[in-house]
Amino acid sequence: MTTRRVNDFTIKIATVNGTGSASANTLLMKSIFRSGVPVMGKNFFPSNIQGLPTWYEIRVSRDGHVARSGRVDLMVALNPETYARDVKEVASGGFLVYDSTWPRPALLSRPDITVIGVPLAQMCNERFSGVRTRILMKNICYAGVLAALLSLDLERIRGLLAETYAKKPALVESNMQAIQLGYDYARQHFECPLPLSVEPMDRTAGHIMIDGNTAAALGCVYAGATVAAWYPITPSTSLMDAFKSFCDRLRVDPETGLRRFAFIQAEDELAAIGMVLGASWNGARSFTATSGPGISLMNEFLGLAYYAEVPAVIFDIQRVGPSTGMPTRTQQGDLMACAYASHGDTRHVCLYPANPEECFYMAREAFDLAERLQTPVMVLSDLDIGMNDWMCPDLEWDDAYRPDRGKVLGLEEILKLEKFHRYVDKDGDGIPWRTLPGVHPKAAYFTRGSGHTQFGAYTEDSADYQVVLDRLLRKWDTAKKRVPRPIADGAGSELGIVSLGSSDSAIREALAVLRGRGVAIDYLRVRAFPFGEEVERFLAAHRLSFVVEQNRDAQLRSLLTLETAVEKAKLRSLLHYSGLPVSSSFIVEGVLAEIASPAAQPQDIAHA
Amino acid sequence: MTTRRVNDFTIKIATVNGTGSASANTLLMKSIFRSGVPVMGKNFFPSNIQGLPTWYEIRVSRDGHVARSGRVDLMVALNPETYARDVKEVASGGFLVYDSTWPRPALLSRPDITVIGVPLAQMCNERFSGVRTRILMKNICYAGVLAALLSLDLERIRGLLAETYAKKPALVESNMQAIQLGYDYARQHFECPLPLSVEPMDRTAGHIMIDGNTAAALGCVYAGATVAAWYPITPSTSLMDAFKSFCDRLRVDPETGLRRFAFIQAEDELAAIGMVLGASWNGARSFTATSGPGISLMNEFLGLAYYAEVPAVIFDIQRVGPSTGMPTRTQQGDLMACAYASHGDTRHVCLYPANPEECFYMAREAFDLAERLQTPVMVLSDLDIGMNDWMCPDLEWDDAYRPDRGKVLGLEEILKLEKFHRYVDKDGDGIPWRTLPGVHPKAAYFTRGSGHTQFGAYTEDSADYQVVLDRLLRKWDTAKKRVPRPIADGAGSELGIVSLGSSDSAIREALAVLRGRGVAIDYLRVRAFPFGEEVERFLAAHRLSFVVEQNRDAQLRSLLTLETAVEKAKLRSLLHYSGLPVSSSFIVEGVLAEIASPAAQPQDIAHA
Amino acid sequence: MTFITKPKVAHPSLPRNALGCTRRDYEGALSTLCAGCGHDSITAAIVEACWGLSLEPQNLVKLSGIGCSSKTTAYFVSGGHGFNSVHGRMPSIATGANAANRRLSYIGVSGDGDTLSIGLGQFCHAIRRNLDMLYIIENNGVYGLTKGQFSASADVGSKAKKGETNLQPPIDPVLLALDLGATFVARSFSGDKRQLVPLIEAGLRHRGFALIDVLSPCVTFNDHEGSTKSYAYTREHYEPAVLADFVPREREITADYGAGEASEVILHDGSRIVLRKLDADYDPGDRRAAAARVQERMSSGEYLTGLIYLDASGERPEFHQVSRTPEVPLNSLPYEALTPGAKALEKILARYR
Amino acid sequence: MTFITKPKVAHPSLPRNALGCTRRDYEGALSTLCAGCGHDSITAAIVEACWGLSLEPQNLVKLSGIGCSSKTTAYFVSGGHGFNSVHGRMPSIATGANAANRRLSYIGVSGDGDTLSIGLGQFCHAIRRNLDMLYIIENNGVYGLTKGQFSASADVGSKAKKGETNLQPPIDPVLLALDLGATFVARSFSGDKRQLVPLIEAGLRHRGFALIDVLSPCVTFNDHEGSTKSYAYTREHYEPAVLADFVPREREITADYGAGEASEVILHDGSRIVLRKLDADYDPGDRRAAAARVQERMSSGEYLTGLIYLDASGERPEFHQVSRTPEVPLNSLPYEALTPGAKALEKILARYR
Ligand SMILES: Cc1ncc(C[n+]2csc(CCOP(=O)(O)OP(=O)(O)O)c2C)c(N)n1
Ligand SMILES: Cc1ncc(C[n+]2csc(CCOP(=O)(O)OP(=O)(O)O)c2C)c(N)n1
Ligand code: SF4
Ligand code: SF4
Ligand SMILES: [Mg+2]
Ligand SMILES: [Mg+2]
Repeated sequence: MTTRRVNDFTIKIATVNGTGSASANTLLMKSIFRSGVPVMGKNFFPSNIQGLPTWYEIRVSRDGHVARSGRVDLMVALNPETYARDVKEVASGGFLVYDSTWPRPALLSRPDITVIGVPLAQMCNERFSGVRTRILMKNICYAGVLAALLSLDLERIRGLLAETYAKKPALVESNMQAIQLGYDYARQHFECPLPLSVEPMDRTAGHIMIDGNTAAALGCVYAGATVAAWYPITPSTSLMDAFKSFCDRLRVDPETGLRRFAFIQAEDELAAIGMVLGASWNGARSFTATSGPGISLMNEFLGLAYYAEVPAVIFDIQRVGPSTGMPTRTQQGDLMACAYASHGDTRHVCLYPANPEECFYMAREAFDLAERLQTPVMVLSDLDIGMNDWMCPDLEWDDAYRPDRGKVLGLEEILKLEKFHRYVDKDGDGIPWRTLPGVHPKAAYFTRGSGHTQFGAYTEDSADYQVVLDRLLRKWDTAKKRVPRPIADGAGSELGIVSLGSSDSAIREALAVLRGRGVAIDYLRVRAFPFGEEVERFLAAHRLSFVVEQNRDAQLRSLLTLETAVEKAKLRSLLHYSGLPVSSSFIVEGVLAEIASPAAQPQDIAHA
Repeated sequence: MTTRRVNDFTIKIATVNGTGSASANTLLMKSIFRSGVPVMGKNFFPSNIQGLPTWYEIRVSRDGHVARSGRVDLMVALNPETYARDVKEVASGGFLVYDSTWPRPALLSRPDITVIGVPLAQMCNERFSGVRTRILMKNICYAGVLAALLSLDLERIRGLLAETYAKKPALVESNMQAIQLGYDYARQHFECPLPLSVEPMDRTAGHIMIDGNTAAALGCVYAGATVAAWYPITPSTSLMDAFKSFCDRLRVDPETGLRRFAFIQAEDELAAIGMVLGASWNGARSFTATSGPGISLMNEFLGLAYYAEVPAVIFDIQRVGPSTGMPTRTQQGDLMACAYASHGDTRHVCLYPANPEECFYMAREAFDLAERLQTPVMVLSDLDIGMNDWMCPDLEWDDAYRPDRGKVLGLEEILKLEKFHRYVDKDGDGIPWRTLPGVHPKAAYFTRGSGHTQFGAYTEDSADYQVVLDRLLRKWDTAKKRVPRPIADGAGSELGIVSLGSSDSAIREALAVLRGRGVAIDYLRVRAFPFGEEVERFLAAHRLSFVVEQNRDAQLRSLLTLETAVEKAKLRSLLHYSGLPVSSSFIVEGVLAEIASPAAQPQDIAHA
Repeated sequence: MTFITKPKVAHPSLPRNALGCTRRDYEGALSTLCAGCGHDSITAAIVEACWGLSLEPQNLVKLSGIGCSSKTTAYFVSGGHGFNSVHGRMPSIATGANAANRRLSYIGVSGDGDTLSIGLGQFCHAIRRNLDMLYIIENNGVYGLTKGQFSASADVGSKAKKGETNLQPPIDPVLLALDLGATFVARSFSGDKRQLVPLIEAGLRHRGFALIDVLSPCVTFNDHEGSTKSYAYTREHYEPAVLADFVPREREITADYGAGEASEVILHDGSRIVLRKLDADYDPGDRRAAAARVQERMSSGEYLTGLIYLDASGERPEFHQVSRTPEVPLNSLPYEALTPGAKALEKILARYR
Repeated sequence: MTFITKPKVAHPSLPRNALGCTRRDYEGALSTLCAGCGHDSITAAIVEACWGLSLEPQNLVKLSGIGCSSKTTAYFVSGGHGFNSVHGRMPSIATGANAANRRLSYIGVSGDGDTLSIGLGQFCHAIRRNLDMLYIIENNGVYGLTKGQFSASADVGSKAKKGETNLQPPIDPVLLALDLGATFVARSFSGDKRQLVPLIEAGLRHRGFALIDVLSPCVTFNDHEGSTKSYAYTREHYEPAVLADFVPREREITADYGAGEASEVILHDGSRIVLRKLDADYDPGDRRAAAARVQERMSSGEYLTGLIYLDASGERPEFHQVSRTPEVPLNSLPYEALTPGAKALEKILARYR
């Protein structure tokens, strides 16, 4: 028999994309959220438009753990094509719901789980007419089944539907009918609720459920970005869509219909980054969003921006590489590609948000830094953060915020100057002053990616060239002090975990588990490249640090190795690169395996 | 008074480009070479077509040192625009030749050097007519002056001219007239030869003077490359030009005029690498040549080639970055950009030739490796190697050589197979078997940069994806054993120098100097990435290794840090990134400064 | 995407071509496109054409970029090698592949996004090189795979699913190809197999660059009212100008054509294209007139279809003629024909002494 | 390349424009191009035009890619900001810059390599967007800076300095621009300042994308006999079709035109272009006819020059009209006009609960 797991279990729903199950899944997830229970939803969808396997994982966690748990307690197996693997995945003692309209003997192969058959298709075919409607209804009907099995509040579900279909009330009714159908069937045929169930709490107040791309887009709106240029690519597209729709709502003059933003669908990524550079150079806050292939295509322009010192903000919503890879799976595989993008001696400021909340704040930060440092700033999110709904504390905004436009000379300052020199290090921080076109002829300068003196003139002279190149390193040192600081947790253990980005939630859960089992271990989450003082100190203070990241080649470990003083032997990699978000159990097991092994001595393994 | 320096001095000639001095310089350099004296010529030219300062350095070295010495013994200052700096550069006790047609009091500011005025323009204006002819003749006339001052053999010079202008004998005469003019004037007015002079030796037999791009092109011809696709960019253009002209001579059917090669000027670098991949995939040996900006543009395709396992050979003739940088200056600045090109987890085989001789052999090696390993192979030469004339041992060819086409299944093997699977690791070395289009339907497979199983099918499944990604790491391990081994010099010291590519000649001279001064120091020249066993051993065996390279960011040191077990503290950087080839004195001084300093302890300085 | 491989059991009664193959032998993996997608009809037409030509499957090389359209190369002729490259850069892969082996047939399948946005430069330059390949654009006016953004072929005034109206003029691949000197330019509609199949056959046999722009509605993102690339609109505003029947060398012309109704063009391999002009005025051999007519129809919202322009004269050299490469494919030349040998090296070095 | 900065001491007798500036005030750094390079003449024409328009130097933004031609932005109007970007990608820089500040004048200078090879895609898309800028191609048929390779505008049969003959048809930017809907299309010759200067003036004032393709001989690599882009050839095969006089709003039309000889077009800012057609038949307001004429002349080896096509109707919206951005440049909007503020955030968040 299964133990009761109130507010602490994982549901996985296996369907086919393009058939309407997405709304049912969101409905379930949100109704749990609204009952005050922490929840997370992760969507594993195929890179096509219709007809292929797709999964949705809902983790209900009274303790607020929003990473993948690594186990499935209740499987809703609605896709015959994936039955075999779906059945396998259910944890012993777990449950499986399937459409019993057709007999599925294969599903009965697991005596250790409880199989629940509901004739979804049959019920819907009887109740509804029209092929399309029947399919759609079947795919909402299971929400009713789960509502009964997990004891979700039907009224809350109706409320959510009413919000979604505010403009199409008829849809609310038909959907509710389907849900009721499932609900009633389940209650009539099975003991409800299951040992897995949801009981209202109040742990979601002051929180929202939002995806990282939406949050980042909102951050761009609030940062005052006006020129957005991009080329569509999964999983970055929704960031741009969200920016546009926020601006359509918030930045259009109601009287004139004029838009206080420019939104440009470029012909490709080379053009997109070119547009961002042109706009930033000309004094607008400008950004683009892309994914790995786009970063590769932007390499040449990124080098120009670094060397000619043009601000720019680039969101890289990472997906699985190399090459086209798996466009709808997640990875942290572009760390090196972004940090050192382009030929020659280049290096770029990178920010690493861990969740949608940080996407929001770091978007703003990225613009401030880019203008402050006059260099491209890349925000490395990923598909998991960007496209999944995460529970976050409410986003906050201080109306006192004003954009930091960095060292831009205004007309009055220009008039006072005898002569303007673009690349001179007046302030000793490696950051020169810039001017904008259209202000005054005296302030005009010539921007070029070819060799230039500190005065902005073309040069092929070694010394002149080096003056600029060396100053760029001083600017880099300044950057170290300006970028977001890392976040540390725990104190004084000799073991540490170092990580970044979306691995955070899994790590925080793993820490709880490990500490629960008596493993004293600290945690540092790096939030930006270059690394600063605190990263150095953490690494120095720990005998052994596990570097947890989601790629094959230990890219964060590489950056730490190169850009801090740490001895390599003190870094141990835990690498997860399956394309699914890392789970807490992966980390727990990885750490335990290492410290349990007789060779618990640090050793150099680049690819664990 | 100057000491006599027979066959051991450096001449520098300052002129303006597009005025014909290039032929005079080559003439001088070659006539020294033909008198059996080791010599090197380095051209420092501007990135324009006509009218800007240009310098040519000729180092005469009886000991065979072909790096820049770092000193100038005789300056031929013919460009008024650069007089000021040219005068400064002459070593104390040295000489300066200038055109005394006009008074140049500024040139007389150095009492410690001997200034030699020759009225070049005046003499040529008197003797020749026509503006263009006069300029050209003035710029050959100084060759005669130098011939007298250094005691070069006039007959040898005439012989060289006769070879150059075999088809235009009139030019031989007019040029000789100008040379004689200078020669006679010098002998009449100055004591000839100077304490600097050339005396015939026999140290150049069995050697040629060739630039690296020509040698690389020849290597491609001999390797059997048939499809060359490129987009013009300095300093890679001459490689492609040479390939074409060799093929025009050696690969055209005299009867039909048909060409056994395809030479495609692509519309840009993205297209060039695409063409190379298409051709290689289809079974032709194919290559491209480019420089930094081209590498940046090729990033996306390089990732595809890595992941889809398509052979390709790419020559990167490095120039000064970042961005457009200084197109006519040299650097080793693309080491990181090439090693890890493209987003996601990628890594590429790189070869590092040190001189034209190696360009030749490594070109061949690159094709063999690319097909053997089914992956792009990048040959990182640079402007110094590629465009300057180097003295090299005669290139040798073994007619027994046959291209190693790697694991390509032929028709008979295919017929025997039950089924063909593209990405299965049959042999345990990480290298799968491939087939070519047009052979048999059973052997057809689908090449893609998206996620694929080892059987070549599309996948979004974690396990299937990882099987392939993990095998690629096994292939990487195989590559370590297959790439050219490093070259080690010296044994048993506790100090070492590690370097690569064109820094070699300067280092070898520096070693001689250092050892002469009692500094015991070993040397390892890395010739390929990934690094193998021997690199590991060298690093492990030395207490401190100086990493000498020509870039700002210590890119070789970074690669060594990441890809070997060496402790970072054991690596000390000596970085030269002025755009001029590193000189031996830079290295000598760098090493001496370090070992003399009280803090001779290794410390971690990323940017010395 | 090939989660499932189609079973290939040929029913004995299925018709067989000269190689003894049934249509089944020219199929590929199961399509994963949306039900009703125009692209699937084009796939079917390609299968039909390859079968009809009795092409040896291994002699077909299938090339594509990225997009729903570009995926389709996996769905036909599984016996031919496929190269699904990166977005917009298929023409360069095709150029290299063709340079290496001129004996195979090259078919490139691309989308309007893949060709006219990110890939515009490579597309134009492949035409300029007169690369010997058949290039099919599966043109739906949107980016299908990334969920419905306008592509550069979207017409002014056409509405996105989300309601946005396009205000930028379309780039028309047919006009572009005419301007750039393409030697075979056609347009068709995924729903018109009778027109499309012979065009594909002829395009595969044409020596030089053959473009077929196929209007191919995207049922998911661009098949609504107001879209000029919808099934409804396309069916109505579709004006066939010149119908083409393709007759391989091996076959006789069997159809009966009325007097003056049809003219015949002989391709370099002896195959024939029988042209039937629906409008006596139209001359598919006159590049400028063709362009003018296309523009004229376009300005009244019509798509001129059929074999719009053909230059079978062979006067414009194709890529290998320009390169003067031998008939034997470069990838088959023995090494002995490529290496100058050790002796020659001696001579070469003499110049560098 | 600016090793040397030109001394700018204006002689008191030099003529001054409405701003009180002499031509000197519109000059830039000393050119480092080859003596006699066509590009330098174009630079001079730009200086003349900017002076003639009394442009405030700081209101001119100069954009370019890479090449000898692209270097020239450093050689005029040193009081305006310049952005010498990367090879072939200037149009995207221009698009972003223009998006940020619509009030400035944008002049892009490019080469035939920069525009028609590596930059072809961006060039076409800038036209499609009807970006408000003047785009000058300094067209010499070769890659000057990399020493004389053929560019995509080299004519069939033209010979390289090394003797190689080009066999590929040229890509003609004028035809391309006409096809893609450009609203101002002109061609001229670097040696014809009288024709060129008013074209530049008009192009700068035109709202939308103005293209001037200027034949500009490369004396070093492509000025020999047999080159269709040489001074000799260009001078001879140069057919002015429509001469344009440009008259800024602030000025009266002073020249006397014979009856029926000239027609006038009023630009959006009130300036006028007086068109003098050398051939009564020619209609520079008819896009298709213009294209036909260009092609016709081209096939007999002639370059049609002058203002080949002009759409001053303003019917085709330029980039900002499509984007519906306000008159106030985006880069000047105060932050208060951009941030929704803390209160609005509360409401937004409500949707995510
Ligand atoms: C470099 C790069 N940028 C963007 C993408 C994302 N992407 C995939 S397909 C596509 C557009 C496809 O449109 P189209 O070619 O018209 O094909 P369709 O899906 O409409 O058939 C885009 C933008 C990508 N794969 N690679
Ligand atoms: C990415 C890149 N590829 C190649 C080059 C080398 N390059 C510099 S200028 C040029 C061609 C210039 O030709 P064009 O635009 O016609 O200008 P011109 O010199 O003839 O005026 C090339 C290929 C480069 N700078 N960047
Ligand atoms: S999204 Fe459109 S183009 Fe893509 S498969 Fe579906 S119908 Fe076809
Ligand atoms: S090479 Fe040609 S284009 Fe370049 S500056 Fe000289 S003449 Fe002009
Ligand atoms: Mg499309
Ligand atoms: Mg040019």
